[in-house]
Amino acid sequence: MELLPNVTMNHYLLVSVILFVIGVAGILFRRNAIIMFMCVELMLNAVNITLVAFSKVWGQSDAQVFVFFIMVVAAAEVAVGLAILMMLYRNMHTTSTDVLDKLKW
Amino acid sequence: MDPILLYKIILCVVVFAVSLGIAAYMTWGERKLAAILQDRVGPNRAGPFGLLQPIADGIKMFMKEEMIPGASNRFLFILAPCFFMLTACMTGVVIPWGGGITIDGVTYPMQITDINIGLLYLLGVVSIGVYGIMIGGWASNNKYSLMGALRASSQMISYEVAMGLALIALVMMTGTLSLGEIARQQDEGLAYVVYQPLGFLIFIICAFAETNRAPFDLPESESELVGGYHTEYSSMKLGFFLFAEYINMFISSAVMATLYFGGYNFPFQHELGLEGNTLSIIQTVVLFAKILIFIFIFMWVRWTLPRFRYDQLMNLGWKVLLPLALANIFFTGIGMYLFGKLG
Amino acid sequence: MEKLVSLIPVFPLVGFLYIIFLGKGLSKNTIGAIGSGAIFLAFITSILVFTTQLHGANPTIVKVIDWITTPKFDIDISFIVDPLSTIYLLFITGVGFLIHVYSIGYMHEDEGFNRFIAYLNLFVFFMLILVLGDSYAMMFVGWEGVGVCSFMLIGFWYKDMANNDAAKKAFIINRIGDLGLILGMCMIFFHTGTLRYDDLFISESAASGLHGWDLHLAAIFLFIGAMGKSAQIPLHTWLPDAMAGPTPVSALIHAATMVTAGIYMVARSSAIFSASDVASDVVMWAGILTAILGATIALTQNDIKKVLAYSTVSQLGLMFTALGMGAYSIAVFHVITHAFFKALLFLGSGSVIHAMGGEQDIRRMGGLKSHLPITHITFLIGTIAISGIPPLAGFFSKDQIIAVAFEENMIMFVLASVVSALTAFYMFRLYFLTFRGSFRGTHEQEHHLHESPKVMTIPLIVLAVLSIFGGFMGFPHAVGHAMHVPHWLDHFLENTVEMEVLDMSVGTESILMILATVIALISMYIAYTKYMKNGELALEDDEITSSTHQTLASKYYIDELYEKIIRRPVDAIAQFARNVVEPKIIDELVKQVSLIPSGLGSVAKAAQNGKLVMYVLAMIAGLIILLSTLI
Amino acid sequence: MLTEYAFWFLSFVAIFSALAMIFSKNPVYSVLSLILTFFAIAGHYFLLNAQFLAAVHIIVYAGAIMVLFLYVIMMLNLNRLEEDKKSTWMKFLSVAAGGLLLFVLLAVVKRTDEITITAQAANSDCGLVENLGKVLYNDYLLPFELASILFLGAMVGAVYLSKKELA
Repeated sequence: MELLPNVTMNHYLLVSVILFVIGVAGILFRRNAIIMFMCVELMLNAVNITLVAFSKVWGQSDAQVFVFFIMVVAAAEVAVGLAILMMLYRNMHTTSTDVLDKLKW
Repeated sequence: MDPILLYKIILCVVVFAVSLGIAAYMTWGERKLAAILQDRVGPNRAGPFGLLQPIADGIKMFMKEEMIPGASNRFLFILAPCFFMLTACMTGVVIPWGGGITIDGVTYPMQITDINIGLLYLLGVVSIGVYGIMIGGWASNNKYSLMGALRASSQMISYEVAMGLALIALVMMTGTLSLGEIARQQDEGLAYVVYQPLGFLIFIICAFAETNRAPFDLPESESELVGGYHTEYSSMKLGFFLFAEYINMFISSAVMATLYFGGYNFPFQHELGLEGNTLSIIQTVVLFAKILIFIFIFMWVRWTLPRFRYDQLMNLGWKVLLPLALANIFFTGIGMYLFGKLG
Repeated sequence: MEKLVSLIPVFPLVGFLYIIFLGKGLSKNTIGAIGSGAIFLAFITSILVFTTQLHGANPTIVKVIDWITTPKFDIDISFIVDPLSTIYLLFITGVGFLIHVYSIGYMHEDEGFNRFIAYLNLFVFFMLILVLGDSYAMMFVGWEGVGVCSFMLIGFWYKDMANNDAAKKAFIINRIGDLGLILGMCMIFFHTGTLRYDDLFISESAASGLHGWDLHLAAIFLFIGAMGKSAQIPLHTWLPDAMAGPTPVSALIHAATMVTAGIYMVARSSAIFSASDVASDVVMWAGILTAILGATIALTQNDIKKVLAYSTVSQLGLMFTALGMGAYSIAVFHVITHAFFKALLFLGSGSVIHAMGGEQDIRRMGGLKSHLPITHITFLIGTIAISGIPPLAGFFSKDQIIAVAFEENMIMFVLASVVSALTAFYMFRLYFLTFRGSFRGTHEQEHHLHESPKVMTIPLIVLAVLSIFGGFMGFPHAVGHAMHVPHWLDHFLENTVEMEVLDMSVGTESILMILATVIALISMYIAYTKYMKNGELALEDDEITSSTHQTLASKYYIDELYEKIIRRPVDAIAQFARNVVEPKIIDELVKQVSLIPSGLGSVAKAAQNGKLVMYVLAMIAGLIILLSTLI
Repeated sequence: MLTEYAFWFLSFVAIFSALAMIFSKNPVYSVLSLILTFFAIAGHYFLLNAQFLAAVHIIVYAGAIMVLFLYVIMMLNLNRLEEDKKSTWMKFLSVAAGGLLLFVLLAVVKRTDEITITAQAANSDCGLVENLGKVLYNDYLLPFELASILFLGAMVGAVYLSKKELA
């Protein structure tokens, strides 16, 4: 299971897990929608690392295709998400999720 | 030491040095050309024909007082020009500067690295080049600078799309992303500009926009934004910004020459009876001649055409070049379906 | 050629869809042309299909697509082509076409013209499905379809509440009949495992699963269905009310085609009915009672369409009498001739109403002969035909029913003769009061009187010709045998329906024929003396003194009876349900139940506090739980 | 050897700059840190022989997505974000949740030691453009087309959302 000399699959999983948890922690600690958004991107990328590593393990391209699609979705998400944030800021003059809770129930 | 590694290091240094040298003398060329177009004399004091002028300018830049605005973000303020310069210099590594050089019976390609995703590398480096401008403009804490930075970022992102799509049509024909391979293909066949005239047109327009040259120099338009993103810069940091722009111009000329005009190849090169290193050296000279022609076009356009308005710029990018590039892909596909793959 | 049959229903369906969905901007003439053109194409196709059956019965099943497929049984959408269905095809599309053409003129000023033509097309479509379907299931589709169309057309002028009531009445009474039909179908299916005619009747094996009281019950249930559709006692009350619809509807649906669906069904099931003597007796008695009831009520009616409606009830009764006596082909014969002259009479009455500006009361008419010459002639032909005066169509079919009755059952013979006499009387009463004498309407109406346009009179003429010569398709057996004129219809149908072979000498039959003619002529003469010579008029409602007359004029108080014994109790139950069950029990229950989700919701609502962090925490908690199963 | 060091270096950069991203008060620093993380991740891709993906990663994430973030932050001028005070209870809960998740994930990763994946006959070329393209356009053609439709929808949505008249 060595992907590189002295580097195993688990090493990559470890890096990925740490990055993922950092992303989760960012979402929990920060209130700013933009930063939270970036944390989501980080989490997606953490997953991407594992996918690419698995692709290497199995010697197949399919996982990389998945990464490709994740990127597509992320890009689309950012385009729409940032547009929404811009509108929110224009109307509410804030991007803090503590204030943006009008749509509950 | 591994001779290949040694060779690569030497080549790196040479390419870097040549890029800087050419960029330096481009400033001289630009002034001279502007003078000619405006019926002036241009620089003529430092050395014959003012040839020493770039050196004098360099010395002046280093000697000037370095000013950093108090309200700026110091770290980013310094980081920005360095980053911009770095990205400008990084692009040179994938360009094939000539045929192989044979030393001690071993042939070395005149290309720092021929990675198989060379074109994507180019696009990637170009796309991160915008950070230098954005960070610099924002860190200055000056509204003109910020305005220039925002203009630069949206302009570069917009034109990158059309540029990438123009390249896709080319890639469809070449079947490879390696610039070395593309240059070699044009040795065997015609230059790709013959098959991709529209793609080339789109590419050169986008190249103008990506290098922030007139008529797309809105990020730094003096008459509107004082100096754009580098309003607050002085001394060599300003020099870096200006210098990087010339390097960018040089590299994009090289890319255009390589992708569309046969790279280092020239017509009837194999009929001359030249061999080995002689041929390679002539090829390199030919490539530089092509690059100089493009640089001349860059300058010619700058001193001829007025600047676009911002909405015109965006309309051109999204409503003209993007559909044209898409149509180009479509027709290229049809052409390839009808006449088969080239090369 | 038989394959063409699947095209026949398509024409009216396409016509219907086209008019409903694309007919908005088209002119009325175009709509009319599309509507009647569709039927005409169906008629042409029907003739082509009919020719395949001319030389010996040649039943064919044409499968279109699967409908219901189960491991146990399949029902296809497929059509049966045999003499019975093709002869129905002919007069449905033929008479239907004429009535469509007539409608173009009759309904021309109506704002719902498009809707009317579209409904007529849809009706023809369903009628064709009913007749062509190769199983009871398919027939049921058509059966319900024509019911719906009948409902829509009776209530066509829906702005008038009375019309809506009549439509509802027709629909509801038909539902009662349909229930009988469904039960009958269920019984058949339960005992034989199939609803397909060819399994049931042609191969015989399946039908043998049905015997004894099962058979009787199944047949009686089927007959209840027929009662509803064909307006037999006690489900006849809807038909006279259905005259609320436009007159072409009365002609097409409530005289010529839909009401004969019951006859079709019984004739189609002739194997079942002839095997069940009980059911046959029920059919016979119900038929003759209906015939007498209808004929007697018709004597006193003053609405031109009501007279014809009760006449239809009475004629249908006669047909069922024939069916009950096992004379299936003769019943079908009478259906056909009846379709001709009853359609003619209705269309003629429509022409009269059209001329009178909507007036339907014969006491306000009279002397229309000179104003409406074509209508008058054709109406007179229809009257003679229905009265059974030779050599017009009605004589042959009715005479054969009476002849069969003479063979089978003397009571039936007497009663049928009475009906025949009454028929001649009330029809001539109608004729004299309407067309002879002097005009009794208002001056304005007299000024307005005019012959109908050609588009209406031509169908009248065609139908009149058919009424004159239509009878020759079934020339009396014995006399025909002697004169070498074959009974074509019997011959045609002999392999399809059970046959009653009349064993009668030429003499007997001739005497019966003469007797019937004489009875009709006497009735006619009585009517003549009463209404022409003596110039008697029908009594106004408040002048009626005789209790018999009153009873007849009030239709034996049957509607009132139903009102008392059925509607009142049902109303009372409904009131109880509305006032007690609904608010006190059901509403309360629902309210109580609704408290549960709203209570749960108020708990869950707290979780939706709008704080993103809480949501993320919940998500992570779920993730942790999910992942901990992997450890 | 070199690749091993490269792995450790890149991992360190990625994690360090990710932490910097969530802890820096200035959102511009956050963005720049995240860009650094992405570069490190792209480096990982290079190490894993997925050059195409690495290049696309740079172009898409660094070249487009993060530029948009930076653009928005600059345009809205969010130099200092107002972070409201959170209750200690909430902080504790967040830390607990994050820590627990890390713990669980690490435990799961630990478990994978026991699961032996027999490495396939290593096809180190699977990250090349040609092979990736073959898989993408043969096996995943429909998702690919759907992704393009998704993009189009996102584009239209973004343009519509940022129209001035809506504000």
